[in-house]
Amino acid sequence: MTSLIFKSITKTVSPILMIFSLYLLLRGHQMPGGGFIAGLMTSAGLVLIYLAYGCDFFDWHKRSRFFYYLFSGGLALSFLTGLAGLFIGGTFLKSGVAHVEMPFIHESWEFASAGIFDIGVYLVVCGVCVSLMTLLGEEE
Amino acid sequence: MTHLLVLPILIPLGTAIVLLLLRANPMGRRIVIGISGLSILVADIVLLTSIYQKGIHSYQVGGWSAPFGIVMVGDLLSGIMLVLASVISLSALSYSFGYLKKEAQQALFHPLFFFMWAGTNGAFLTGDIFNLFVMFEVMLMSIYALLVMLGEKKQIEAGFKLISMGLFTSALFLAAAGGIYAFAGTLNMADLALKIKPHVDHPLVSAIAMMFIGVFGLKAAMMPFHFWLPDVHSAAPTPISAMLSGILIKVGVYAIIRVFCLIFVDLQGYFQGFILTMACITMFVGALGAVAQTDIKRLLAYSSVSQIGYILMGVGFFTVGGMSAALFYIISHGVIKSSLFLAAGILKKMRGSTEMSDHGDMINTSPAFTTIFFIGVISLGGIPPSGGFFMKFQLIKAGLDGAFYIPVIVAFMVSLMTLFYLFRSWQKICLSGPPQGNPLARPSVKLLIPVGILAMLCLVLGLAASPVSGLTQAAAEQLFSPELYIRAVMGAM
Amino acid sequence: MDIESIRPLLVLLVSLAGAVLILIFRKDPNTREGCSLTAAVLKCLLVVSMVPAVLSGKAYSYTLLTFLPGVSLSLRVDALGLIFALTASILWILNTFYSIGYMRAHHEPKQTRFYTCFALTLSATMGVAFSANLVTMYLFYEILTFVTYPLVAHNQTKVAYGGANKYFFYLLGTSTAFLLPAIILTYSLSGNGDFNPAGILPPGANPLLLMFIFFLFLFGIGKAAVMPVHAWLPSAMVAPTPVSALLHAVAVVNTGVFCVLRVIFHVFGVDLMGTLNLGVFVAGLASFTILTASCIALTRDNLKERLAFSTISQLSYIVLGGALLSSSGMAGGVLHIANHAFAKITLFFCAGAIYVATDKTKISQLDGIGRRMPWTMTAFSIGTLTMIGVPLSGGFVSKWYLAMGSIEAEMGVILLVLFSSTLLNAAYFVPIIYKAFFNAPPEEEGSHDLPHGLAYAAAGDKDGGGSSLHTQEASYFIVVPLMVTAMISLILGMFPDILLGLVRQVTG
Amino acid sequence: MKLLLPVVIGVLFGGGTYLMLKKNILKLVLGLGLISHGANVLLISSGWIGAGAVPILGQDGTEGFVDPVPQALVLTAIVIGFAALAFLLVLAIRVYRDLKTADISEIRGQRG
Repeated sequence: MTSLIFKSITKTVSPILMIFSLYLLLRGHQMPGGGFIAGLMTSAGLVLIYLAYGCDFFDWHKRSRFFYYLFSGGLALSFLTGLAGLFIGGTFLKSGVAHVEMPFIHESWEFASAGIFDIGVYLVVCGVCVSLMTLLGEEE
Repeated sequence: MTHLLVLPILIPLGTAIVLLLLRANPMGRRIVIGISGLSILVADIVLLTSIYQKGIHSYQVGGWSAPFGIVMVGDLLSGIMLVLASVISLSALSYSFGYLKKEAQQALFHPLFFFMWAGTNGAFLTGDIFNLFVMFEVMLMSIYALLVMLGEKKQIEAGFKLISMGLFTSALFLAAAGGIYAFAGTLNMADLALKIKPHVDHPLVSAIAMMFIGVFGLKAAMMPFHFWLPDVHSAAPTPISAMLSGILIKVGVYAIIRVFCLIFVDLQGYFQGFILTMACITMFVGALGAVAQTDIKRLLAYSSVSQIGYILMGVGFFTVGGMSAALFYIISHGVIKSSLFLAAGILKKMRGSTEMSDHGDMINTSPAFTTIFFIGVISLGGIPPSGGFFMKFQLIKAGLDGAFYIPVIVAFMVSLMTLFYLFRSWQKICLSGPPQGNPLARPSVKLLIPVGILAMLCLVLGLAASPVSGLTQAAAEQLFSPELYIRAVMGAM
Repeated sequence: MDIESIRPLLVLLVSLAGAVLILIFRKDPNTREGCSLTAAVLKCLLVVSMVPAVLSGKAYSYTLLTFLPGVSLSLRVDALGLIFALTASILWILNTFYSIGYMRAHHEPKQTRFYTCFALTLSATMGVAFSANLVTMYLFYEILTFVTYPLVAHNQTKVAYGGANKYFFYLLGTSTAFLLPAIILTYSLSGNGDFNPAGILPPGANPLLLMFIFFLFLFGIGKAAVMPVHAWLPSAMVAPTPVSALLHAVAVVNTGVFCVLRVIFHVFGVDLMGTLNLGVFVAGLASFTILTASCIALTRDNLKERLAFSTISQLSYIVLGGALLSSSGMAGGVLHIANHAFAKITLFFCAGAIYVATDKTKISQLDGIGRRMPWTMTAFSIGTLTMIGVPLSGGFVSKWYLAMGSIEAEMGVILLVLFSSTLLNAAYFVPIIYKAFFNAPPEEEGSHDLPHGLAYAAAGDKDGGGSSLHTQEASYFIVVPLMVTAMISLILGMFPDILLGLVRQVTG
Repeated sequence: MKLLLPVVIGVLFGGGTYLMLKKNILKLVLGLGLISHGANVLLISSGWIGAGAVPILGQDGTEGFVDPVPQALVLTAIVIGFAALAFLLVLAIRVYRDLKTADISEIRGQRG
């Protein structure tokens, strides 16, 4: 698999995948997309790198703790967002929306607490996928 | 609007996340587990009393009103199951500190345990078919991980069996949910009850009901689907075995009760014969399997299959008395069986095996263990003054009152077999001469205390049968007037 | 008529507290046995203190707690229960003395467990005696099985466990498979289970169902050892003698027949029994048991086994008394509970004494034993007199009433059964006495001047009993109780009025 | 077009069952995967009303959209199925490594 072609393609494709995944994450509130799909997309990019360069490239084994906390932190973020609804005066998972006038571009952007929730999901998916990959790839 | 209803889900969920983050801090984890474990128990009890006093509670998650949003409903049945779950979970948790020696194991075990707890509580509280599916999966996913956590060969194999079974059930569940959504256009159980009522003669409705029996029967290990249970329950780490037999198979029974007392109320008579037949076969086959076992954990697992048959029998009577008896049975069996499993775990810790022939002479090694095990045995055997006597007494009486003579006769035959295999195992483990090999070490007090507390609870259930059966009676009456439930959910529209 | 009083509960608690104290003082045997005796005496006094009120037709009652609606743990002391309780509590004192002698002479291990279970057994027995409803009775009935199990398996050998397991599974199996359904059916039919002289089952119910319930009761109460379910009794003989005495005279079998009488008198009621014609069935079954068990007893050479079959046969007298459904017959049955208990405990005490002093268990070895152990064998003879039913002994009185009862009930055949069983009883007991007093001791034993057997030596050293070289009695702890029980047995025969007052309360 | 979804569902379930009956452990996993996808499609089909538009806010009217609920549900179901399948794969590899065989009948060696 680690042919030159594959490596070169990976070099080009994986950054695009990452950026696309961010796009998916941010548009997720109103349009198709969201944390889960974005997380999978990011993971797909990471898988490509993994397949092309092996796990030494990012030194994933040594960073397993990082991914563990990525996963736990994402979970905590989503949970806290849900919990916030409870304290703001609604119910659990109650979403809040704020419209903020952006400086310089003079547009009103919509920020929803669901977005933070999505970021949490994104982190969880990334963490899980990478952990899974290292776990499965360990044997070779 | 009270948030009490979501606390039994939120506290364990939050705890699990905190425990994940506290991986490197064992002391902190212990404190968190202690505090939140107790607070879940308190929340459950407060919720139960509140339901008892004020009637059915409902809660719209995210503020979307029923039938569009996710709705949580707490009636007496859910309340009882929640309290039972927290009692058993707390004992299993405290037991796990003595059972899992390595810190790394505990760091993995406890978050997963709380996830499982959250899933279980969620399944009891949800008022929506699809959410039930999600909560089931949260619970099952944690069980998968917990089951294979220690990495023993037996556990991996059992895990493979369980996950294959689980995936298949999920697909079936989804298909059933899809079917019912296509038919009624809603997944909210209260709404479904209203929408299905006029079309109860439609063949699709019975087909879907049958699918639900299959799905929940698989989870509850009802007869043709019992094959996975003995492997899984005997292979799991002991605190998880206790949870599995004590509370998690009852989630399946709970779902059957919920579905048939709410959505398919008018199909009760239609399915009664089927459920009763299956219940009889389940208890008989389970007991037959248990008689043949030489391994104490497998014996207890088969016994769980058989006891599920008893519970289903009580449900299958579809009378208030039968339902009340079944609920009482769920409670006492949960307490008894988890205490027995935890006791079996002590044996495993002592000699590294659960084969009965590897043990013996416990009466001289540890009279405390012998007594605790004995209490479990007489309770499950249905001998007074334990709670087990009253669970059988009420069940049989309900059967006789409803003139279901054949199930009652089967129940009696099976209860004789139950007594036989339980006492035989007790005698082999506690009374027979000392086993070959190393002299027995005394079981650690850390493990004995939670088991002892559960054993005491078995006796308390017998002496305090009156308030408990009053509660189950009230719960059963509530179940047989589904309009209360529907009003509590839909009234908030 | 009922007096709300905590006294019945106290009776139960005294022996329970005794058991706890015995456990606490397990390190100091003398204090431990002191606790046992104190509890026994206290309990006996408490039971006796209830006699006057019950004689005047009142009953003590106490409800401890309610399990389910209509199912409560409640105690009620009526005449029938009181007779049983009196017998058991008096015998406990004597049996405790005897156990002290026996257990110490034998250097038995695990004596604390023994005394604890003994005390618990008495609590359970009192519970059965004073139970006010079926569930309470069932509860204490099962507890009795559990707490006697360690006693029967006391030796902890394979044989002991074998016997104990048979004992256990018979009693537990019958009670779970038959007694429990009977009780639940009764509750299901009548809505409650409180004992009532008029019967609690509705007379209008399906007669076949009622008969079915009755037979469930009869065979479910395995402790009464009616013939198909008698096999546990001989196999429980593996236990030490004080335990056998407990099983046969104080607690277990008496509980069985007591429960049968309860069911006949207070669950079905005499009228319902009569309309269902159940009396005839039961009388037939009891007669069969009486004769068959006596015949089997003839063939046994082991003294304790012969006594065990004798018990089976004697118990059926009591069941027979209940089944006759006539007031004299019932009186005979109830009287025989006490008479049989005192006589049978004497016989078992004697068997134990012989074993302690000479290590002999077989009847064929008993030649001339009466000369070496005159007191013991005299008491033994008195015991057999009651078993046979010779006038002036207690057995005569109960047999007299039974005979009267069978005439009242117009069942003349029963008379024949009574006569032939008397002959059979004589046939298996008289040879023992003959051997003991009139046969010469075997040669080798006669030539020995020194005490025979280690057990005797131990007993002599430790307790200073049996000081004479010619008479080799066991220690005073053993001989005195057996003399006392023999005396009581005689007194009951000579002055039956002592119990008849209570018995009349039962039969109305 | 109306026939397409039932056919797809049928093929997925049928193929899944066929694979599950094979002895190879990996085929069992794949079969389970197919079946769970079949169930997902079944769920989707319960809300399918012909050629409806994407149910997204911002358009006018409420006519002509497909039912959004099954789509939300199926998303959840996919996530769950994904996780369970991943777990099963990990276990399958573990089983393979422990037993040195991919034959299912070898795993069932336990007393049943």
